[in-house]
Amino acid sequence: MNIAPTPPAGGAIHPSEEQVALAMRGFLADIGPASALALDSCIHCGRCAEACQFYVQTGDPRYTPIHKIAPFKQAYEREMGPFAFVYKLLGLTPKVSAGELMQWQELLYDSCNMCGRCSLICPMGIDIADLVEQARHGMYVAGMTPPDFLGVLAEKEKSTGSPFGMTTQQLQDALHDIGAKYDVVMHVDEAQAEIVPTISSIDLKTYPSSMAAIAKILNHMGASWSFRTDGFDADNVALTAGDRAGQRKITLGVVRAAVACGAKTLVMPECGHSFTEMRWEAANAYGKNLPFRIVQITELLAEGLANGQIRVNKAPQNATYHDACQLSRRGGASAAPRVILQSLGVDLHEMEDAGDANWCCGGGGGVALIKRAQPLRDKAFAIKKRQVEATGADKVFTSCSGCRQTLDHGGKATGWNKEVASLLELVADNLRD
Amino acid sequence: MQNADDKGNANDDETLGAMLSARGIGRRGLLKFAIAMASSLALPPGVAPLMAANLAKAKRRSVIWLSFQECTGCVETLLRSSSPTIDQVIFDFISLDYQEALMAAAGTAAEKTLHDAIAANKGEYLLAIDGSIPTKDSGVYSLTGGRSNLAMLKEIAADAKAILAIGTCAAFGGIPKAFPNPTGAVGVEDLVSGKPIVNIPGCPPVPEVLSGVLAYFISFGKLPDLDERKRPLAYFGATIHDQCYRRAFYDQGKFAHSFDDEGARQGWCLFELGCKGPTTHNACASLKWNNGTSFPIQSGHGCIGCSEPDFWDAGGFYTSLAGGSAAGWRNAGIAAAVGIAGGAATALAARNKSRPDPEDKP
Amino acid sequence: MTLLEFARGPAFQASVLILIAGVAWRLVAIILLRRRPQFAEPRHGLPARIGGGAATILSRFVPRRTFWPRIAVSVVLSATFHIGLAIIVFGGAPHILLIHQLTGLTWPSLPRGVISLVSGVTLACMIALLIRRLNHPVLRLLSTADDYLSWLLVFLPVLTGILLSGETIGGYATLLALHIISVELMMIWLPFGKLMHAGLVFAGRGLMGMNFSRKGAAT
Amino acid sequence: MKNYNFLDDDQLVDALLVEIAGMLSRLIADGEEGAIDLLGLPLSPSCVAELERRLGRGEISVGLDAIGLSEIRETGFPGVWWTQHADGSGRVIARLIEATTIPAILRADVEDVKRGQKLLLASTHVACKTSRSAS
Repeated sequence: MNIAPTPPAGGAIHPSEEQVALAMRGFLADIGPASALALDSCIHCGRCAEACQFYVQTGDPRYTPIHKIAPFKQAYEREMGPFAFVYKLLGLTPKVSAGELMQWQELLYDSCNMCGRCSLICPMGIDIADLVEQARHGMYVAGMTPPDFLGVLAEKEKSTGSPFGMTTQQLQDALHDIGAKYDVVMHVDEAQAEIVPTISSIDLKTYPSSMAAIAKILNHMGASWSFRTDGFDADNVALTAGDRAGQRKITLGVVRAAVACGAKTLVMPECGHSFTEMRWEAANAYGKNLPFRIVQITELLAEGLANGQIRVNKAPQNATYHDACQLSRRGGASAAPRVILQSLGVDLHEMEDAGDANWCCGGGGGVALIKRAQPLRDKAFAIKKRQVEATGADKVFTSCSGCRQTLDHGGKATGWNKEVASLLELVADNLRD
Repeated sequence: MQNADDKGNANDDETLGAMLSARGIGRRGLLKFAIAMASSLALPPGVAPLMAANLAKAKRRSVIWLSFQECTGCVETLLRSSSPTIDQVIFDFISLDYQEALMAAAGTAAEKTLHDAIAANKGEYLLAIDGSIPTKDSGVYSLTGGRSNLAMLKEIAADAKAILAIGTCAAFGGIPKAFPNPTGAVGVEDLVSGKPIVNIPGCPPVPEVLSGVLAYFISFGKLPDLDERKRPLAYFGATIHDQCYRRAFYDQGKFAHSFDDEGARQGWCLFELGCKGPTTHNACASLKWNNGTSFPIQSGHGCIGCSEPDFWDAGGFYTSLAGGSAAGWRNAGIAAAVGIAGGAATALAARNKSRPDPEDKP
Repeated sequence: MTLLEFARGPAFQASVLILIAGVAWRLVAIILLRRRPQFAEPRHGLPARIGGGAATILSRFVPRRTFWPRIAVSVVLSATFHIGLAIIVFGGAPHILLIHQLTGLTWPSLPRGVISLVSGVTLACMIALLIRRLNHPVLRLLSTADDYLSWLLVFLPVLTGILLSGETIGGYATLLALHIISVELMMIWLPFGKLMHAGLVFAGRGLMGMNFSRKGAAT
Repeated sequence: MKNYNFLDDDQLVDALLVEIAGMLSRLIADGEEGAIDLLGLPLSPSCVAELERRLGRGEISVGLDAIGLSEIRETGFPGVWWTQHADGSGRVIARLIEATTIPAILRADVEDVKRGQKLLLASTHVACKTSRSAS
C-alpha cells in the first residue's frame, strides 16, 4: 500500500482528491471481523451520546460518538460491507468527500478522548473508541491530523524516537541530572536488568520528580533495573495521532531495548495510552510472544506492597482518586491504585462513577495536545471538577501524567485550588526502610 | 316437490294465496312463513306482513333445474329435510318444471318438457344449477342427451330471469375444479355474464338458504343483497368462526391440541386442529343441519371450509390456518450455500482492501 | 390462488430462503475478513474470556446504573417493545402453532387477552420510539432510511396482528394474508438492514465481552 | 355481534329490556309497532330463559295451529308479546318479542274471512257429510 511518505502535519488546507483516496484506504486498512461486526450492528439508538462528556456538556448532536466515525463507516459500507457491491451499484453509498473529511477532523480528534465510556453504554457491544482509533489512522495517512501539537509531536516522535526530539545523550544527561537533583541512584543503559521502566515525555518535561520516584522505589525494592535510552518512549503520540508506522517504530524500539538487557518486567509509567499500546499491541508488533511481562507502575507498586518488597509508612490524608480511562476502564487496572491508597492509610473519598464508569479528565486521546480544543476540553473538565468537589477531598491522586497535566491546567484556568498529585510519588515519599 | 309436480300447471294462473287457501293453509300460515323467512334472511320482523301480502298475490314461478358435473349430494340435501318443514312450503311456491333426478319423464319426453318450459316462461323462469361445468375439449366430459353442459348452460341461461348456482361446484367449480382439474371445470359465474346470479355454495349447501332466497325472490321479484362472491349476505355475511359457539374458547386461548385430548373433550376451540371457521363464510353455525340439530364443529370436527372457493386445494383439513408450508431442508441448504459462497466471495474481495501486514509498507 | 394461499405458500417459502441466504451471506462476509493474531499475554484464560463474553451478552440487557437517568426513556421504551414482541411471537397461540408445524416444538400459549394487551403496549411503544426518532436531535442525525424502513417492517406485523385478532376491518382471510405477508417482508429485509441486530447483538456483545475480558477491561 | 362473549346474561337481558321499553314508548306516542327477532340475536338458551322469566306471563295466551304450532302470549307487561312459531316437526322457526296492542297474526285476514263465510253458508244448506269436502 502506497502511503504518503511524509503527510503534511498541517492539514488545515482543503484535502486533495489524493488525500481523500488515501483516507479511504487508511480507513479500510485495519477492518477485520470485529470492526465489521461493530459497524454492522449499530442500531442508531443514540445512547452513546449520553455517555460522552462532549455531548453531555454541549448538547451538540455532532458529538455523538458513533457519528464521529461516520466517514469511516461510510468507507466500510461502500467498499467492504457484506452487500457493499449492491449498495455501490445502486449508488446508495456515495464516496466520502473532501469537505466531510475536513469536518470530521474536529469530531475525530478534538472531541474524542477515546475514553471508551460510549463502549460501555452501547447495547450492541460496539467498541466505539477502537473504531475512532482506526478512523484516526485513515485521517493520518491522508495528512489530516490536526495542525497542532498532536501532528507535530507525532512527526518528531517518528523521526527521533521522542515527541520532543530528544537524543540519547540528552536523555542520559537529563536522567543523571534528575538523580543528582533528587539524590537518587540512577541506573541508565545497564547491560542487564530485570526491570525496565519506560519514560513518559510529559514526566520528563513537566514532572521529573516522578522519574526520581520510580528510581527510588526500584532501589528500595533492591531490584535489578535500568532505564534504556535506546528504547524508552512510553508516550506513543503516534498512536493517538493515528500513525501506524510511527506507533510500530516506537513500540518495537522499546521492546528491542528491553529484550537486549534481558528484562523480565517492562514497567509502563503513569500514563494511559502508552500502557494500552504496549500491553496489548507490542507483542503483535513484535510478531510473537514477548519474553517479558508488561505492567503499569501501579500494578508493580500494588504487587510490591503485597509481597513486602515495598514497605511504606502511613500517610493519612483526605483524598480522592481520578481513574485514567485507559488504565481502569480500558486497561483492567482499577484495583491496584486503591490497594496502594489503602496501604498508605489514605482516607479515600471516591468520586461518583469512580472506577469503570469514570469520566475522562478531558485531555485523553491526544486532545490535550490540540490547542484549539481547549474550550471543549474545559467543558469536559467541568464534570471532573464538579465530581471532585462533591467528594469533599483536599487532594486528587492519579496515576497518569496526562490526566495530571490536564487537571493541573484545568485547575489553573478555572482558579481551582485542589492539589493534583501522583500516586507513584506518594509511595516514593513514604517508603519505610 | 312431487306435490308441486303433481299439481302440474293447472293452477298456474291462480295466486299463491288462493292456492294455499285451497290446500288449507290460511293467511295466518302464510304470515307465519313470512315471519320465519324474514328471520332467516335477517330482515327486520316488520317486513313480514308485506312479504306475506306479496306472496299471497304472487304467481308460481317456473324453475328449471339443470344438474351438471355433480354428485347429486346437493339435491339429496334439499330433499332430506324431514316433513313437513317450513322450507318445504317453498316448493308449493314454485313449479319445478325440469329436474332430471326427480322427474318421471325420461329421454325425448324429458327433452320436450324442458323445451316447453323454456318456451312458456321465456325471460321469467329461474334457472337452478348444481354441478360444475367442464370446459376443456369443448366440454365433452359431461353430456346430457348428447349435448354438452357448456352448450346447455349458454342456451338456457340466455332466457332466464335469474340464475341460482347451488352448491360449491356450481358456484366456484368445487371438487371437479380441484387440482389438476382434468376437465377444466369452472363455476357458472365464470361462463355467464349479464344475468343476475346468486351463489349458494356449500358441499352440500344449507337447505334453508335456498328456501330463503326463493322466498325473497318470489316476494320482492329480485335477488337478496349479495356479497362480492355473489352469496346472499344474510347467510354468508359472517364467518363460521364469528358465529361459533366455541368462539369464546378461541378468545380465551383454549384450544384442543388433538382430537382425543382433554381440550377436545371440554369442547374447546378446534383452530389448532385445522378448523377453517375463520376463513369460511356460511350459515352452518347459526342454522345448523338436520333441522337445527348440529353442525360439524358441534360434533367435534373442525370446519373444512367447503363453501369457499378452491377449498379442496387450500391446505390440509387438519393443517391449522396459522401454519405455512416450509421451504424444505434441501432448498434451505441451497439457500445457505448460496449465502455462504456469496459472503465468502465478498469477504475475500474485501480482504484485498485491508492491510496484509501490520506495517505500512509500500 | 388466493392472497392467503400465496402468503402461506410461495411467498413464505421464498422469504425463508432469502432470509437464510441473506443471513449466511452477511455473517460469512464478516467472519472471513482478515484477522490478525494476538500475541499479548491475556489477563485471563480462555474459559474466563468465554465467561466474560457470556456475561456481557446478559449484562448489556440492563445498562449500568450511572447511565440510567440519561437513557431511561430509551431503555424503557425499547425494552418494553422488545419484550412485548417476544411475548407475542413466543406466547401467541397461532405463532406457537406455526413453530410447531415447522419444527415439531411446542409449549403452552398465553391467553388471548394477555397477547392483546401486550400487542397494544408494543404498538404504543413503537409509535413513541418513532416520534422520538423524528424529534431527538441525536437520533435525527443518526437515522437513515434503513431505520425507518426497519421500523415500518416491524410495525406492520404488529398492526396487522392486532387487526387480525380483533377482525376489525376486512375479513379474517384477508387480514391473515396481510399479516403473514408483512412478516415475510420483514424476514426478507432482515439480513440486509439493521434488523440483523437481532442476531448480531449476541455476536457483538459476546465478542466485545471476550476481547475486554482478555484485557481485564470493564464490560 | 363480535363481542357477545364478553357480556353476561344479565347484561344482555337488561339491554333487551331497555330496547323493549323504547318500543313501548313509541307505541304509546304514535302507535308504531315494533318487534325483536330473538333468533337473529346470538343468545344462549339460558339467556332466552332468563329473558322469558324476567318478562313474566300476562293475561292472554293463544295457541295457533298453522304449518305447525305457535304460541302467542302477552307478557307481564301489557303490550309486550312473546311469540314463538314452530314448524310441523316442532322446530322453532321464529321467536319474536312484539310491542303491539294485538299481534297481527291473531287478526283474521279478510281473504280468509271471505272464504270462511262461503263455507259457513254452504254448511247451512247441505248435509254434514258433503260440507267436509270443501276443506
